[in-house]
Amino acid sequence: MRVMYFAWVRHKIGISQEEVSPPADVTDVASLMRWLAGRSPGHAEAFAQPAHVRAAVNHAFCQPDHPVGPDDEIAFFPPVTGG
Amino acid sequence: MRVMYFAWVRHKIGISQEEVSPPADVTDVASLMRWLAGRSPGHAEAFAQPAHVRAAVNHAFCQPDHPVGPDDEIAFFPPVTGG
Amino acid sequence: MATIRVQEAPFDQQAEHAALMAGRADVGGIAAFTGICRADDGLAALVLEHYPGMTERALAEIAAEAERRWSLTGCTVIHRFGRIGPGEPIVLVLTASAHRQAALESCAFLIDWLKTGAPFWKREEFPDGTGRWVDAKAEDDAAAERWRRA
Amino acid sequence: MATIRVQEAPFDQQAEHAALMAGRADVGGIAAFTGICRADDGLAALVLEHYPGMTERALAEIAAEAERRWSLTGCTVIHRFGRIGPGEPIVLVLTASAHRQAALESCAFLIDWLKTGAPFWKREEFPDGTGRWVDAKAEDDAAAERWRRA
Repeated sequence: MRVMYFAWVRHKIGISQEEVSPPADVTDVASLMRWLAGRSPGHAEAFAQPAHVRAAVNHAFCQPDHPVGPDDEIAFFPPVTGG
Repeated sequence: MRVMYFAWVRHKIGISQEEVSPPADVTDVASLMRWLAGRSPGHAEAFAQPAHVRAAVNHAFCQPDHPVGPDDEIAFFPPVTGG
Repeated sequence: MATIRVQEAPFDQQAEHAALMAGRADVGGIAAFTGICRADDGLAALVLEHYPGMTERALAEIAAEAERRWSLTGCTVIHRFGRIGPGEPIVLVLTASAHRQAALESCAFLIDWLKTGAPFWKREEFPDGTGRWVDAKAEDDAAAERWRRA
Repeated sequence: MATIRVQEAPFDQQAEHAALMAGRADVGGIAAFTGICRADDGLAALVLEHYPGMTERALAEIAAEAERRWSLTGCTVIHRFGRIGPGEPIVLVLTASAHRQAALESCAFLIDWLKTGAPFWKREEFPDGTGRWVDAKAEDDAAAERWRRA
């Protein structure tokens, strides 16, 4: 699956996107965040406070219990500040 | 005193303004309207339904009981439709 | 201090917008409303009459009230009179503020008040030479009234 | 059908305004909101990041919702990204309708939703080279929320 990072989430992790293949027990956004947090100190810092991170699956905002699969594009970012 | 007419009030009366010297018992907007109504058939038509006519004294909207005097400029017109 | 203009000529919205920005670093948003002459029922033109002297005073009072109620960095009201063809602009309200809510609300306030508090009268003219005075709308009174309660 | 653009370049508000009028006789009012980069705290620039692909989708959904809720003759949303200096415009919302209330309300709705529903992130840059990500505001959530109740 493709994972994308924006704003300070991207800054902390140091890359804007990556292809990952998490284990089978990663089934939703919340478990994907926990698994990603173990990939590097930057990932750990970005996901240290999961409540501060928002997610989108395939270009739609979604909640932590939203399912994720190998063909999905999942993005993580802070609350939006456009307009 | 100077009296001014706008929109269909002006159309019915046929003039846009006139100088008038009403008798002493014309002391407010309502009594001025009644007195003006007697000046011509056009005036009578314009003031036939006083509730449909609005007034301003010296450039400020006012109610029928607003006093009027010889140095005032009084305007009569329909409800406004700008904007 | 608001900019108030009552004029027969068209206005330049872009220039008015730029004037509200000129020399300022504190403008975060500009709300605008442009009222336009619709071609209802095959209308040939609107003819707008106003009460010179009173009009400028009424517009200045309305704009001053907006500046009292909201924190604005600037405010422009331009209302045309005379003959206005379909598709032509009639009125322009611009409000500038550090914050969008003040700009949006004061713009709506001003156009609602203009409809009921400025001495303008519209006459519709049709291609066959006939005409009719536009009646005031109860909904315009209601729109102005909601700001009175605010 | 709304016009949606996500672009780095500045926009031409006058041209967008004219596009909403082109070939139409039923436009009675156009409401506009321009969001502008303030020079807060000696800001050097804002840098706006967005999520290409999702941004266009989110803006189109927001505009379609406005067109469902109000009777509009047209609607334009342009949001810039990249580096934007103080005094430069960031976002433009234009809504056209036969009636002013629909134009004014839908314009306010769109800008309130954009603040909370479009994937943009602002970073402030200062003359000394430092920067900070702008935090989301609780008041923006509240502003968007009031339309949810409507």
